[in-house]
This record gives sequence, structure tokens and C-alpha cells, in this order.
Amino acid sequence: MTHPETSKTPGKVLVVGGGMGGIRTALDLAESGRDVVLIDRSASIGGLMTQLDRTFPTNNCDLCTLSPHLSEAGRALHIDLRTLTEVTAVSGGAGSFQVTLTTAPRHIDLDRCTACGDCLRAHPECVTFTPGLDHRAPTCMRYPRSIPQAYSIDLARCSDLEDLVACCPLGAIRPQEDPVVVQETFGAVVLSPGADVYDPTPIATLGYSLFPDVVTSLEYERILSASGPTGGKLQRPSDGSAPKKVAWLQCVGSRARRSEHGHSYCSSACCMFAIKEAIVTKERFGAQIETTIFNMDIRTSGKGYEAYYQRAKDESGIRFVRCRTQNLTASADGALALRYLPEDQDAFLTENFDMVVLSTGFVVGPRLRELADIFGVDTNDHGFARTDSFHPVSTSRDGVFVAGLFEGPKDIPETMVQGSAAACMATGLVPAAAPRPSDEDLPPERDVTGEPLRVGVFVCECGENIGGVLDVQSLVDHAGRLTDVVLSENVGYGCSAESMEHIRATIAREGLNRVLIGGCSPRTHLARFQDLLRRAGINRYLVDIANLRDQDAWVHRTSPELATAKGRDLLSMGVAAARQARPLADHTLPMSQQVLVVGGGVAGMSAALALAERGLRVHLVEREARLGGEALKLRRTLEGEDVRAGVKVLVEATEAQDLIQVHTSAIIVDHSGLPGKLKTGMQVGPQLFYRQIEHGATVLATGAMANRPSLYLLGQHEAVSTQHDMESLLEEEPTQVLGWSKVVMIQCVGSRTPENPDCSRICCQSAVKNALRILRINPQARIWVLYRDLRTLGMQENAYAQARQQGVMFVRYDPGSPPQVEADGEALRVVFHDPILGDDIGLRADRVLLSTGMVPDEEAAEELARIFRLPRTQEGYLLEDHRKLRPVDLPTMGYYVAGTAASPKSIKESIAQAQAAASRVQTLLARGAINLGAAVARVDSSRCAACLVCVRACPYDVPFINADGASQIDPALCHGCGVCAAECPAKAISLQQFDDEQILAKLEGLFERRTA
Amino acid sequence: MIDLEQAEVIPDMWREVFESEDIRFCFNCGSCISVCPASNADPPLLIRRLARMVLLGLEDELLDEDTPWSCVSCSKCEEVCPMGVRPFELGLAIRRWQVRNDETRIPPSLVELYKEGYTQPVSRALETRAAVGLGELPTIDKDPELLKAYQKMLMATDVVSNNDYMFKG
Amino acid sequence: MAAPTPELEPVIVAFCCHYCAYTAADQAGAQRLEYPSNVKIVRVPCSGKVDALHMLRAFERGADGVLVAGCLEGDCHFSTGNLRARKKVAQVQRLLEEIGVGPERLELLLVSAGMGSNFARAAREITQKIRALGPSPISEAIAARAMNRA
Amino acid sequence: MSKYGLFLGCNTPALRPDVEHGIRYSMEKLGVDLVDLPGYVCCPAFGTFPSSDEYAQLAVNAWNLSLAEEQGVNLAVQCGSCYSSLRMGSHIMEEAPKREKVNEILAKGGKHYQGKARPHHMLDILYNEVGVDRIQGKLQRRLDGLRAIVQFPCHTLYPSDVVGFEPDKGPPHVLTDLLEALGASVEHYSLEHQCCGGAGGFHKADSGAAHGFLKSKLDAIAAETEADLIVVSCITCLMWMDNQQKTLSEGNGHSYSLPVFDLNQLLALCLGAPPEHVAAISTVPRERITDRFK
Ligand SMILES: Cc1cc2nc3c(=O)[nH]c(=O)nc-3n(C[C@H](O)[C@H](O)[C@H](O)COP(=O)(O)OP(=O)(O)OC[C@H]3O[C@@H](n4cnc5c(N)ncnc54)[C@H](O)[C@@H]3O)c2cc1C
Ligand SMILES: Cc1cc2nc3c(=O)[nH]c(=O)nc-3n(C[C@H](O)[C@H](O)[C@H](O)COP(=O)(O)OP(=O)(O)OC[C@H]3O[C@@H](n4cnc5c(N)ncnc54)[C@H](O)[C@@H]3O)c2cc1C
Ligand code: SF4
Ligand code: SF4
Ligand code: SF4
Ligand code: SF4
Ligand code: SF4
Ligand code: SF4
Ligand code: SF4
Ligand code: SF4
Repeated sequence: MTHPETSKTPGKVLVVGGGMGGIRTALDLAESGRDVVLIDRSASIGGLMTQLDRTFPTNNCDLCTLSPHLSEAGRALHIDLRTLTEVTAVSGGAGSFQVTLTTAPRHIDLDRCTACGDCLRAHPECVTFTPGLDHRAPTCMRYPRSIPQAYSIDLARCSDLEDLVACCPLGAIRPQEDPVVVQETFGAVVLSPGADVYDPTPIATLGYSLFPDVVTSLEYERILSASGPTGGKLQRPSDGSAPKKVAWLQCVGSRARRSEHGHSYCSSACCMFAIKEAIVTKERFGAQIETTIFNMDIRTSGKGYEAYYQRAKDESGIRFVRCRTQNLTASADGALALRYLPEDQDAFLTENFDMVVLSTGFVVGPRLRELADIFGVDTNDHGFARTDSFHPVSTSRDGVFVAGLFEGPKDIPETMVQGSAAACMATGLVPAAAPRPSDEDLPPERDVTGEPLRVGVFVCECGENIGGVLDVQSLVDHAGRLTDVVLSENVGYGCSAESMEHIRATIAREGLNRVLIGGCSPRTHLARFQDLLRRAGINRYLVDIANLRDQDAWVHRTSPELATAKGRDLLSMGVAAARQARPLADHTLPMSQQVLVVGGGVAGMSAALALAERGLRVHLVEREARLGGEALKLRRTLEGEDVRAGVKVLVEATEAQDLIQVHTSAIIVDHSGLPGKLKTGMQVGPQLFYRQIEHGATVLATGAMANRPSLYLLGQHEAVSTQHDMESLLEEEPTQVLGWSKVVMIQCVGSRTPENPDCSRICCQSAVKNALRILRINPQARIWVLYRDLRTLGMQENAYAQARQQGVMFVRYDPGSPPQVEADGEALRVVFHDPILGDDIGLRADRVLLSTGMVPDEEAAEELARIFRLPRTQEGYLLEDHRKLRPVDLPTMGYYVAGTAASPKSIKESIAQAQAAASRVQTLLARGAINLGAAVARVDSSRCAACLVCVRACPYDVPFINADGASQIDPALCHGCGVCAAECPAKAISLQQFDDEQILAKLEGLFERRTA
Repeated sequence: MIDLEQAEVIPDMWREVFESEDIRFCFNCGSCISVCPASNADPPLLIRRLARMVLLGLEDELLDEDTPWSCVSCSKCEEVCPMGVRPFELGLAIRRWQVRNDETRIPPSLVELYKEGYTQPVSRALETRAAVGLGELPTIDKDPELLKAYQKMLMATDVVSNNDYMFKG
Repeated sequence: MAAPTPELEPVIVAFCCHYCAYTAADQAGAQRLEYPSNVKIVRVPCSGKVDALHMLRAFERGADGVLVAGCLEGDCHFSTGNLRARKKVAQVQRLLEEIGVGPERLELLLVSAGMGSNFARAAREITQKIRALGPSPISEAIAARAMNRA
Repeated sequence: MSKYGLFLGCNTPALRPDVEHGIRYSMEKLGVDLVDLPGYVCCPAFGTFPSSDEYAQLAVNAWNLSLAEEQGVNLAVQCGSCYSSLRMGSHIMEEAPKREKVNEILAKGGKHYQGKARPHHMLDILYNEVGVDRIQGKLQRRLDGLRAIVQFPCHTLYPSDVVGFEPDKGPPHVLTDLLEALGASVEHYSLEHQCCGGAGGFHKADSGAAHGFLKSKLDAIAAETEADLIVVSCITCLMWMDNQQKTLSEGNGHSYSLPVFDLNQLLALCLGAPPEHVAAISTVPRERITDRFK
């Protein structure tokens, strides 16, 4: 071991865990100017998501959504990424934690390794990050594009060390490496270490260790995944055949009281991922594959998830069976037979399936418990970090925050929200860092515009990778003969530190002004070479890469001559395009540092406070006369917290904050301006005085409304009320409750219906909460809860069990035959069907409580969306930019959403999203100016015919016809897709970095020889 | 239809039947019945349905149920029940409750057990035993004092003392 | 037809969107999946950026086949660029029909970034198809002209 | 090796004493001391006191357990139901207040149960105490060439946290391992882990269904294996699977005639016992197997 070294750089944040949560946190912190050390104990970052196929609710490929994030994380100057690293000791406190970090040896020098894979081919036994074939082996649970792009060596499994070291052409393998232990000081810590996935082996009846075709969901994801063990083919592990019938068994390891069956809470994400897996199975491998999901309740409570579920059922033809069967036998023909009795039927069925997927949930394993101990943070009985409703990402230890699965079971969107929220909280303890030295040290940029073209070509051999297939010398010679090429050479490993320096020096010495690298993929390496050009003193956009490795040598290994011929073509194309390259400037706009927060509920106040506490000036606009929103009507959370007290603290803090200007009784009436400098007008007070605010960012926290549909005699009979009404009654008139001998609660009243399709998410737990409160006052009361699916997510499931333990009866009803409620004098006559008894039950209830949930405030939301030009979902909630990866950002840059304005959620979730929104605002404003990159569309107004084609074509509604009668594209808004350029009939638009000249030049380059 | 205002309904019947709160944790998941051999019988033994009857306190219906008696005591339901309801033991408890409320439910074998100690003629199977080269066993009838003590003990149990007419004579 | 010399091998231009198709092509490499070297890839930000002009210019300069490749439906990084690409490919196919090049020489491919094998398969298939069709009339004319000159 | 009180229950000594003989024979050869339990009574079976009075059940359980305790031994049990009844009873009586209450009743019969004596199933003793190696060292003959299927006794498996003795989580294998140690090969089939359906009131409530249940097993064995015999380790399984083959064959067209053995019988045979002592009683003829031990 090396001696512990102490580096004192205060003002850093430590992020533990590089999954979705950790990456989001680190990115937000870095973007708001904080220095971050992001550690992960595994060899690459990405966490669970890297092992998944496609992820709900968008069902898109994880690789295309994840990789940009990973490279962002790898690139960001403020992020110090350390893999194979764990925390081994912690002392100190908020503002100054002394943390000991131990990095296990990778045995590969990251600066040298080019991820060529030679070591893996020579010694597969000891090189990890192998897409192996055993779908149960942890080593294969890797994805082929990892960050960092390097392998790691497991010395313990190596037989021939000497040979291993020798096989690496770059000498990157370092068997003698020791663990590195350092002590560093951090102002704040964010824990995002995820959770483990439940191992179903102990539940012997499920046959996991007996039958190869019984797999966990994670294994099934691997089988579906294009980068998985089967190469993306759906195959049964036993015999490689394609399954025709697949069954999912839900809640494996979850929702159990006996530890033999796992843990008591609901894992929250597995209903959705099972549905997703079934959909993907049908979509990708054939609609005729029968998919059945065995469940107790389907818990699809997220935004749009209910529709996802209904579509799965009605359109994809996925079958849902209510039975938690554990009768699994192998049938003679190698299939797996399941025997079950659907809840609403009276005949048992035995049915054969080719594969059975166990929907296993999340657990906190011993290593995570250890981590919690090291940090001394409180955990709940199940090992998850303890937080509370009003501090959703704060642990019991000051300065230590938490995000993602480690806080409780959740999916990616919720993880991303918490990741941003935790970043926000951490910024309160760590001021923005001074600009990185590398930002300043750059030489001035040489103006190359007038210069004659001087193209330099550098061809990599990349060891055997390119050199082993292509005739590199002939390529170098070929390139040297191309027009304007003044230098062409072989650089061995182009991206190694030595070669990079050589290329930089050569550019300067030879006065090159265009550069082409013949190497690997621009996707992975262009940024490095762009930085290199900038360091060499010329504009970063003057370089391109001809993809000789991934798209030539690697795919044509068996026909080297043809491959070399193609290599020549690629270089010709590259040089032709390079000759057309122009220096480009990144586009920036200055930005106002004020923030507008619309809506003064818990979300709006929390966002405003978080921003103000970090030094930003906030205008908080509330249409009502007082702050507080819906939460004012609540008394207790399920966990027993006093909501009124919590809201009071928020209101007082908001009103006391100098940097927050509260505008109550204010109505927003107009909105205009450019990104970064927006103007919003409102009318305030009874006199409707007009006021205008200038702001750089906007947070919408306008909430949703308590629903109140006229169903089940609501509003017509005294004894029928909503759960919402119950809140104050239970606190203020407990004696009323003493008189009730029977109470019936009806769930999903006005939610999960065609008019209001979303699940309201809060009303199942509210019913459980109120049932327990009623019993506390009147233990004699008999309570029935009539439900469709009981949706007590995460730890709420424990309260559901507690309610049953205390005698609350839960009976499922079918929406097709809902309960009947009739007046019976002062009381009510209720009749419902009990599927378990197969009979109707009738009773006289003293009270019927309706779980009416919430609905978007249709009028207000529509008006607001119109003023701010923001899209809404079909249901009427604000629509975020990306449901999964950017759940707080609205599609237009600079607008964010928080709380129930986005979708139904609890107070805790509303506040988390508010803090997340504050974090996103900080990342935006920290830049002082908006950098829009260089890939933007430009209109040559002299050619524009004002035909409106681009106006209609742009996916983001950017172009408009300006006062001069020509199309105008605001670079601040353009996303750079180039669609408008492609569509414009007058060819008046060009997309910089990809303009037509460059693309056409490639074609000319390719066909030069033939047409010449 | 079961009218909870009309039917014989005892709200706290579960306590009388099973004593333990375990039963109240049942969430009708169906694990137990999926593995139950006796769920193949007609009528099927459906433990979760019995649990529901107990919890609702449907006294009359439960007294009439024969299905608890078709259990093979394999206990697989106990193994698979995620909630620790102990369905097999619940079935036994229902039988006991029926026995307590309805003497015709008393298993006739109890009398044999009281008188001889065994459900089979263990002490009389001399020939069968001799045929395979085994002698007599020290069965309880060999020691009349002990048998008497055993019977005295049984007499101290509720089922025997409450129905002593069946056992005496 | 005479045995094809390398010079007479068909040339196929593949316009690949950066986020999915180009990544899939890289994936094919990472997995060492082989396909004919006739396919030459041009990287574009989005399949929706591929202009009729680009496709036609490729044919005009001698391409025997053109592939426009983008993300799966619903996955487009720019929301709907790939749908635009689909429309434009259909338009250009009609045009190719009219000018006698034949619509079957132009194809649209939608793949996700992880589908290296789909990309490789598509590359094999289009090459096979174009081989069967023979050189495009334009590239034939170009070749003939070059022969005459020689 | 330790000493056990042999708890025989009712069925074995009365109806299938050859199994008893087998146990006595093998245990002696393997150096396990077995003592009788004078005055033992029915475990009690689940259909008796456990179905009518919990304390009566526990008192009878405790009666039997106290007999062993008096001799300072644990119980060795072959019958699955006996084992389960005793095991579950002793488990319940681990709670001191319950045990005290039981002892009040037990005192009327002059007995006391301290909670020390524990029931062990024969498979448990053979596998976890004697061990496969020791058994193999003592074999005089082997079952080489025979193909068997096994019937796991449910009562020894479930609920695993109370009665289980399998060395690891996951599918049970104690019985198969022991059988393989004797040289037989064990074949697997789809319904392997399903109950035989023979105990309790199932066949009384619906004999058709109970027979159907067994029939599906036997059919699966016939279709999926080439088994020469069935091996069980519970007297109920033995009698049910053996006797009912005849019933099933009657008027069925198909005749079922797969010999059924208790593992202890095969073990005794391999350790040198004569079939007339340890494998004499059966419905399905089993000379096919026993002849090789003549
Ligand atoms: C089968 C399956 C399918 C799923 N499908 C979906 C889906 O379709 N859509 C969706 O939204 N969600 C899905 N999820 C849920 C989703 O994976 C999680 O919500 C998400 O990955 C959580 O991210 P995280 O950052 O909290 O944890 P993780 O992704 O688990 O990342 C945690 C990281 O921390 C590292 N780490 C752990 N301990 C330490 C330590 N002590 N020191 C340093 N580093 C440490 C780990 O190596 C890991 O890289 C699915 C989950 C599963 C199991
Ligand atoms: C019936 C019901 C029961 C619930 N039970 C629970 C529970 O038990 N536990 C729990 O944790 N959560 C519960 N919740 C959820 C909880 O109330 C919300 O999560 C939380 O109050 C949302 O806060 P918010 O700030 O996002 O929205 P809101 O509280 O709705 O606040 C939005 C604010 O914006 C204002 N506004 C709207 N439009 C405009 C505009 N155009 N201009 C200016 N101002 C505007 C509104 O007046 C309002 O004050 C329940 C919700 C309901 C409806
Ligand atoms: S550069 Fe060396 S260490 Fe890196 S992958 Fe290649 S052989 Fe392995
Ligand atoms: S109910 Fe909860 S634990 Fe069960 S599968 Fe659904 S999300 Fe997972
Ligand atoms: S009652 Fe509310 S939370 Fe429960 S399922 Fe219905 S809408 Fe969802
Ligand atoms: S490049 Fe794309 S985003 Fe930009 S204006 Fe054109 S169509 Fe719109
Ligand atoms: S498509 Fe071209 S010509 Fe038409 S309005 Fe847009 S820029 Fe002008
Ligand atoms: S113990 Fe009885 S109720 Fe339970 S599974 Fe076995 S037969 Fe069915
Ligand atoms: S397995 Fe347990 S919880 Fe499930 S239905 Fe049966 S008794 Fe109820
Ligand atoms: S998203 Fe659009 S840009 Fe992406 S890969 Fe696809 S077509 Fe292309």
C-alpha cells in the first residue's frame, strides 16, 4: 500500500456511486461549477441501467440514452471520476468531511490503454468487462461501451502473468499495482450507491436453481439486450430455442412478511419493468409470443404509466392474471408448468410456459449497510437511508445527502429527480470552484481564414487493430497524394499521450490548418482531438476522423485488400470534407440571474428557498392570497409527520427570505423575450396592478387539484365524503369517528378512468393512513377498503400490512361492476362483490369515504401552457423534455417543472422535484451565458423564399418568418438536427458542422477515382 | 349475497379460531392454493377463502365447511405463504374450532387413541411382526399404570373432558 | 456479365445518424460482425438531415445503392427526424423510379444504437440486392466513359 | 455415534414392520444406538388431537418427547407425519409459557417435558450425522444399475424453517444423495417435487381426485423415466404409492406396477440384511429388485 496522502482542496463534493443517480448528481454539480469526485466501486460507471435492455416508459434503447451522459461525465472538467474506488473511513462534518478513499488496482494504466482488447483475446480468463455467455455470471453483466473505455484485470484469476503483460502492445498492464489510499476533504457528500437485486435462490419452490429457464428479470434483460450473452436474440437458456410462451411472476422477494420470502416492502419498479419486458418481447421477437404477468396488484402509479399498462393489456395483448402462483414444475417436454387459480375464477388452470421470469426487486445488502455505517447515516429497518417528507434527500447526518435506490425502491425518473435534488442540497455547502486552469491556459486561436489549405493526415495503427488488417503504409501514401495534403504519416497509437503531443507539435510546426485522423470512431474520440486542435492553437472544428477501426478494420478482417481499398476511400472522403471545414464559434447568449417560480405550494416554496439560499433572486408568484397550496388541507403523512407544521416552516422561511419576493393574488398575463432574458407580466392584488419581471429561468410549480367527481352520492348524502375531507375531521372532530361502526372506503374514484387516466398515486396510501387513524380513535370500527389495485409503493407497503393486521378488510372490485352505494337513512347501504368468496357482500355503512385523487387544474394549466408556450400531456399535466432522463426539464431550455404540476405525487416527491428544479436552474445560470455549441442552423436570408417549409418541418418550432420576410432561426433554440436544412426548397439553410458542402464533398471524395 | 347485517357474523371470530394475528396478514395472493394438493378435490380446499370467511366472521358458513378436513398436512402452503399466515395450521385451527362448536366433528380416532394409544393395532400385530422376524414392542398397554396415567392426562384436556361420555366405558 | 473486378464492385453509400445508426455500425465493429466493404458510411447528426440532394448526388456520382439509416421509430434523438427521413426516402424513391434508376436502390433502415447485428445484416442484404441488380445505369455510364478514355 | 429413542408411530410397527426391521438393522450396522420408548403413543397424527384440541396435541407430543428425555436421548422418526407432528409440537413448545401450560396437563399423567428432547428424521440422522461416506464404507452390496425415482416426504421439507434439515437452500437432495450412495441412479421427472397426496383427508374427501393426483405422478414417471423403482422415506408415502397402484390398475386398462421401497429397506439390504426381514411386505411385487439380494 502506498502511504496515505492528504490533499486539502476544500470545496469539493464526493458522490458515491456512479449509477444514474450519481451521474445525474455529478453532472448537475459540475454544470453549476462545483468540483466533484465521483467514485464507483466497480470498474466502470452506469450502474444497473447499463445492464438493462430498453427502459420504460419510453422503451428506448439504453445505450443511445445513456452514452451521451457517460461521455458528458467523462468529459466534464469538474468531475474527477474514480472507478474501483470505495470509501473506507469518514470523519469531520458538514462543510469539511475527511474521507478516506481506497482505489483497488485495475492493473491497467488508463492513460495508455486504448481498449483494443488484445489482452482480452489473449487471456479471457482474467480480463473483466467481457460480454460473456453465461447469463448468470456477474462478469457478463457489462455493456460494450463502458466508461472508462478500458478493461480491468483480475490478478487472482490469471495463470500466466508474464504473458499477459507481454500481450499488451502498449505496456498498459501493471501487475505490480497496489491499492491507492488517499484522504481528501469534501464539503458535502452524496450517497447514490443504488441497491442490490434480490437473489431468489432461497425460495426453492420457484425453481430458480433447478430450472435453467427460470430467470430473474435482470437476466431476462440481458437476454433481450443487443449487447447481452445471446447477442440480442431471445433464447431459452436451456436449449437456445425461442420461447413461445413467457410468464412473469411478480413480487418475488418483495411484499413478504416472512424473511424466507424476502422483504416486506414493495420494490416499486418491477410491475413496470415486467410490463416493459413483455412488450419488448412481443415487439421485437414476435407478437405471437404469449406473455402473461402473474400479479397481486399492478402498480403503475407514475406519470403515464397507467396508460402504458392499459396499452399493454388492450393493444399488445399481454395477459394479466391475479395469482401469486408458486406451483412451478417442469413438464415433460421441457416446458415449465404453472398451476394457478385466478382470483376471480373458480377453476384451477395448469399451463405450460417456455420461460418464467422472476420479477425480483431491490434489497440493501451487507456492503451497502456497511457504507451507511461508515457514514453514520440512519437507515430504516430494511437498510435504506432514512429521509423525511420535507427533506427528501437529506440523511440524518448533516451534509450527507442521498439519491436513487439507496433512499428507497424507485425507477429511473425518480432516481434522476433525486440526483438533481441531492446536487442542489450539496451546493449549499460547497461554493462554486474557481474556473479550471485548463480553461485559461489555452493559446490564442489562430485565424486560419485567409490561409491556403494545409491538410495534415495522421493514420493510427492502433496496434493490430488497424495495422493488423489494413496496409497502413499504403493508406499514408494514398492520403499524401490527395489535394492540399501537406503531410501524411503513421502515428501508431494516435490517442496515446505521446502521439497526441506529437500531433499537437506537428500542427504548430507545419502550420497545418485542417486535420484528418485515420483512426477509430468520432463518436468516442472526436472530442479529444478537438481539444487537441484547440490546444494547438487552431479552431476545434477543423478536425475530423475517418473511421478506419470500428467501421473498417474490425468489420472486414477477413478481406484485408478490400478493407484497405475502403480505407483509401474513407481517407479521400475525410480529406475532401476537411477541406470544406470552416472555423466555427460556439454560440452564447447572456442570461439574467433572476428566477421566476410560478405557484406557491410546497413545491414552489421549496424551489424558491433552495434557489434563494444559494444566492439567487427569486420571484414567487401565487394566484391565491396565501402560500401553501394543497398541502394546507393535509394534516398528517402516512409516516405520521405533521404536515401543517411542515408547511408553516416553509411559509415562514419563504416570507423571511430577503432574496425571495412573494407576489400573492397574482395572475400571470404575458410572457416574452429571448432565452436568458425573459419577461413575464402579471396582475397583482385586487386592483390588478400590472408588473413585469425579468428572469433567466422559470420554474412551474402550479400543482394539481383535488378531484371531486359526483359519484357514489358525493355531495348528495351527508355520510359520503372524500379522503381529503377526512384529514381535518379526524383531527378536529374525533368524536364523530367514535360513532362509526362500519366504514367503507372506495378507491380510484375518478382516477384511472377514461376522463382522468392517470393513477393519482397518493390515494391508496391515504386510505391506509386514514384507516389506521380511524382505528386509533375508534378501535371498534370495522373498515372495508374496496380497491382495484392496492398501490402502496415502497415502504408504504408496511402500512398496508399494518392495516390488515389491525383488521381492515381489503376487497378487490372490478371497474366493470363497481360497488353500489345507496342511501339508507342516515347511513348507507353498500353492496360489493368479493372475488375470494365468489359472492356479493352487503352491509350498512356509517360512512363512505371516496379516494378521489387529483386532476390537473384544466383551466389554469391550459392558460399557463399557452402563455409560456409549453406542451402538456393528454391528461393535462406539463410535459417534460424526456420522461426518464430529464424529468424536471421542460422541452424549452430554461423552463423546469416541479410538484404535482408534472404529475400526481406526494409531498416528499413534490419537494424532491422542487429541489431538483432548483438544481437545474443553477446549472443553467451558473454559465452566466447560454452556450449553444456550433451545430446550429443558419439561414441565408437572401435565398429564403419565405415558403414556411422550415417553419413546419422543425421538430422544435424554431424557425419563424421575421419582419424582413425571411426565415429566422434563433441559435439559442435550435437543437441542430438539420431537418430544416434538408427540407428547405431554396437551400437557404445550412447546418453548421454538417453543411451540405461537407457532406457533398465526402461524396466527391468517394467517387473521385471513378469519375476522374 | 352475504348480508353482513343479517348473517351470523362475529367480528372477532378470527381470534376465537386462530388466536394469532398471523391470519390477518393474508392478502389473498393465492400462493397457498396454487401448491395445495387438496385444492384438487371437489369441492376444493381453498385456504385463502377459509381465511376470508374467518376474518369476516361468517360463523354459519364456516361451521358447514368440510374442506378443511381434506388437507394432507403437507405444509407446502406454509412454506410458500409470504405473509406467514401459516395456512396449514389455520386449517387445523378451523377444524378445532368446528370441533369445539360441533361435537359431531370430533374425529372418531380420538377414542382409539384414548383407549389404546394408537391409530393402528400396534400391540396386536404380533403375527405380521413375527413374519419379518420382529418381536413385541413395549407398547403402552404393556404397562397398565402408564396407560392409566396417559388417560388421566388426556382427561385433563378440553376435548376429552368436555366430551367425556365418548371416552368412558 | 464478366467477373467483377474490384473496380466494378457496387458502391453503396450509407447516411447514418450519429445517435443510433452510426453507433450501431460501431457496435457491429466492436462485436466483429462482418459485412461487405462496399458500404461507405457518411455520418450525419440526424437521418432527417439527409437531403434529397444528398441521395441524388450520390447516385449521380456513381453510387449503385444508398442507405439512409436512423433510429427506431420513437427513439429519434430529435424527436421526429427519422420520420422525415422516411418521407424523403419515399419521395426520392419515386423520383428514382421516374428517371430509371429504380426505387429499390434506395433504402431506409431504422436501428437502435445497440443493434450492431441488425446493421451488419442490413449491410449484407443491401449489398446482395444491389449486386443482383447490377450497376446502376449512371455508374455504368461513368464506368463506360472511363473505359473509353483509357 | 449417538443414541436415539426409536419413535415408530402407528403404521410402521403395525402394518409395515419390515421397514422397522430395516431401520433397526442398518442403525446397528452404522453404529447408531437405538433404544425403544416404552409407553410411547401415537405422535399424535394431524387428523386426531391436532384437529380437535391444540393442548391435547401438545400434551401427547410432550408425552412422547418426555419419554425420550427420561432416557436422555433425541428421537429417531421414520414416518413423515410423526416427524412433522412432533417437530411442530416441540417448536410450539419452545415458547416457555406454552410449555408450562402443557406441563400442567402432562403432570396429570406424571410426566414432565423440559424441552430438551428433539425429534430427528431418519434421513437427517443418516445424512447429517452418519454421513454418506460412512454409509458407503459399510456397504456389502450395491444398487448399481438400478434406476430409481424418489418421493421426497413433504413433512420433512415444509415448513423448512421448522422441520427442514436439508443442508442448503434450494431444491432438496438429501434423499437422492443417500440413494445414489447406495449405487442407484436417480432419475428426475417433472412432478418430482409434488406431494404423493396420500396423507390426511384428501382421499377421504375426494378419492377420485386423490387417485388422479397420484396417477398423474405415476404416468409422468412412466413417460419420462425408465425407473425400476420408487424410493420414499415416509410410511404414508410408502403405503399410499404402493397400495394404490393396484386400485389404479383396476378397471383402468393400464397396469401400474412399480415397486416402492423405503430408503431404510434398501439401505438394510445393501448392508447385508435378508429381504425376508426388511423388504417383505408390499402390494406391488418387488422380487425383481429383492431377488438380487437373495
Ligand atoms: C431488471 C430491472 C429492470 C429495470 N427496468 C427499468 C426501466 O425499464 N425503467 C426504469 O425507469 N427503471 C428500471 N429499473 C430501475 C432502475 O434500474 C433503477 O431505478 C436505477 O438504476 C437506479 O439508479 P441508482 O443510481 O440509484 O443505482 P444503480 O444503478 O444501482 O447504481 C449504483 C452504483 O453505485 C455503485 N456502488 C455501490 N456501492 C458503492 C460503494 N460502496 N462505493 C462506490 N460505489 C458504489 C455501483 O457499482 C453502481 O454503479 C429496472 C431495474 C431492474 C432491476
Ligand atoms: C386528495 C389529496 C390527498 C393527498 N394526500 C397526501 C398525503 O397523504 N401525503 C402526501 O405526501 N401527499 C398527499 N397529497 C399530495 C400533496 O398534496 C401534493 O403532493 C402537494 O401538495 C403538491 O404540492 P405542489 O406545490 O406541487 O402543488 P400545490 O400544492 O397544488 O400548489 C400549487 C400552487 O400553485 C398555485 N397556482 C396554480 N396555478 C397558478 C397560476 N397560474 N399562477 C399562480 N399560482 C398558481 C395554486 O394556487 C397553488 O397554491 C394529497 C393530494 C390530494 C389532492
Ligand atoms: S491497450 Fe493493452 S490493456 Fe488496453 S485493451 Fe489493449 S491490450 Fe488490453
Ligand atoms: S407490486 Fe411492487 S413488489 Fe410487486 S411486482 Fe409490483 S412493483 Fe414489484
Ligand atoms: S386509489 Fe389512487 S393511488 Fe390507488 S390505484 Fe386508485 S388512483 Fe391509484
Ligand atoms: S436545425 Fe433542427 S432544431 Fe434547428 S431550426 Fe432547423 S429544424 Fe429546427
Ligand atoms: S424553408 Fe427555406 S425558403 Fe422556406 S422559409 Fe425556410 S429558409 Fe426560407
Ligand atoms: S398442508 Fe393442507 S392446506 Fe396446506 S398445502 Fe398441504 S394439503 Fe393444502
Ligand atoms: S399464501 Fe398466505 S397470504 Fe397468500 S393467500 Fe395463502 S394464506 Fe393468504
Ligand atoms: S435519433 Fe434522429 S438523430 Fe438519432 S439517431 Fe436517430 S434519426 Fe438519428
